[in-house]
Amino acid sequence: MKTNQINLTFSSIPENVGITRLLIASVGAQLDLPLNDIEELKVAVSEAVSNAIIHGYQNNPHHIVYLDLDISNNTLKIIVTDEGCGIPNIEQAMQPAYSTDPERMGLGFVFMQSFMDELQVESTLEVGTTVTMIKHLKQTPISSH
Amino acid sequence: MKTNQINLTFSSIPENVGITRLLIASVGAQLDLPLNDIEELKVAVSEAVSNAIIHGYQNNPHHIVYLDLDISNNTLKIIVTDEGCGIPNIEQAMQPAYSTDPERMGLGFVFMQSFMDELQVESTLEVGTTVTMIKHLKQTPISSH
Amino acid sequence: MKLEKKIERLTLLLRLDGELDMHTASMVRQAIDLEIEKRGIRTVILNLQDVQFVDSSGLGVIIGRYKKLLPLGGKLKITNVPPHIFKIMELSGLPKIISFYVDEAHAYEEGRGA
Amino acid sequence: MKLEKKIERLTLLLRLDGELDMHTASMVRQAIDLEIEKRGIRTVILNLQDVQFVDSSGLGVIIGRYKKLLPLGGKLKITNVPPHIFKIMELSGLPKIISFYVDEAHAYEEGRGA
Ligand SMILES: Nc1ncnc2c1ncn2[C@@H]1O[C@H](COP(=O)(O)OP(=O)(O)O)[C@@H](O)[C@H]1O
Ligand SMILES: Nc1ncnc2c1ncn2[C@@H]1O[C@H](COP(=O)(O)OP(=O)(O)O)[C@@H](O)[C@H]1O
Repeated sequence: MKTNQINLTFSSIPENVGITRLLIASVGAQLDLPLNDIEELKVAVSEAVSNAIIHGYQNNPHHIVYLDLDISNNTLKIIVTDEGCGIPNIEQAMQPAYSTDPERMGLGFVFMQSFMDELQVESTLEVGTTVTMIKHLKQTPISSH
Repeated sequence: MKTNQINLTFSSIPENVGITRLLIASVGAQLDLPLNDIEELKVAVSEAVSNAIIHGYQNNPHHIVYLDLDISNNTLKIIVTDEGCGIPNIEQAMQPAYSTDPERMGLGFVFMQSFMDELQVESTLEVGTTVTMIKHLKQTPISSH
Repeated sequence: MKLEKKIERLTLLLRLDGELDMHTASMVRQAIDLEIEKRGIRTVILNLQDVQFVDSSGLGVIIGRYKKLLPLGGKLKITNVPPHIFKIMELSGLPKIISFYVDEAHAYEEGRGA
Repeated sequence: MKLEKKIERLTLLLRLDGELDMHTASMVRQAIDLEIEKRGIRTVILNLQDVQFVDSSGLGVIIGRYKKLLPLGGKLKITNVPPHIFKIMELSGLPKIISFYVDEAHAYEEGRGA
């Protein structure tokens, strides 16, 4: 399998969330993933990036979000980083239906967990949050296209 | 007009050229540009990125290409950078039909020039090349969507 | 995201076209809340036929409208859900509390005769 | 990029579907050159109806095949070009040297009766 590395950094505006989905969808297509897997990757990325903007940066559009995609050793690694407020209690934050925003559902981490093979969250108050998601890719025979 | 900043860095593999077009197309859509303008932006970006991979890195897939998009003051600025071999004679390189590769047409810079409002090339041998392209955006009334 | 609105007495029909995420969810929320508050709309029918994507922000705006209508004696109905959108809705438990209909006609029908 | 090939005597018809850039151009080059060298193909008809994008790398592979066929007494023909693709071809001067046809039938026709 080919290795590939793609890093996107972007202003923390809601309009850019759609761009991150486009990016992961075309990487998924490069990897010849089934459509259903691509849909799931789009949701996982959308959740992590939305959290960075909504929670990490409290909807302030003047910050930067980082999306790193790394394909190597039959693994797709997706890392979403913000330099925002951080999460005081990660375990609590990851509970289904837990949200600090009464208008939200608390399902972001649930979806990331369901759609990815591995999920890891690191966070430091006032420094920021890094969400690492891994999808194991099936070993594929080298194809000519 | 909203300001937005998007930076993409990616492995110098041919598969990634399509991703840069997707990115500029969705930025063009964000800016409500006409379809024809979006098509032209796609060509300009495709040329600059292909040059970085083909000429700058001589098709070596183990390097990194940088694409920076900057929207502010009614201007879309596109910067493509490689840390490759550099261009010995920029003026000559930009001549229509000039190419150092007999299989190629020497039209990359012609297309960038035709489709963008400004084109600037900076290059240092053994250090790399930076192509800066600018498109002036029409002043638009603030829209609600 | 494109929105197509139809109002008939106290029923708002909204056809959504596009991706329902944190960006577009706020457009949809504003559009519905305006009709509830200004026109006294009590039944909202959401046709999701042309929705290509939904995430938890999108589901949140749907549940939120449901919760807003409930104390007003109102109702939220969903029609024409594409299969891959329904899948993520199921994960969220949404189909347990909100009524789904195959098409707009069936959504209008129910409750009208009662 | 999807390629659909049809071979009839010394004519290769190739229907391209996708984006013709530096990545896919090399696939197209290989596909055509193989037929020229292995099967002695002398007329290549490219149907571009489903090509959504072309840049100078894509144009390069077309001109390259034209130049390869010329000394062999062969011919390259292009059919069904979408308008926005034709626009960039015009900028490159390609229509001055390569023959365009509205559809495959017309491309087959010309030269056959002659
Ligand atoms: N990047 C982040 N920065 C700060 N807090 C976060 C971040 N991501 C998640 N959180 C916290 O974790 C909680 C749960 O997140 P999630 O499961 O995605 O649900 P929701 O986004 O609906 O609140 C959020 O309500 C928020 O308090
Ligand atoms: N990023 C780059 N690094 C090194 N050389 C470059 C770069 N971009 C362009 N060049 C040089 O400029 C020439 C002309 O470029 P261009 O007009 O795009 O035509 P083409 O790509 O068809 O050769 C190339 O043949 C190459 O020698």
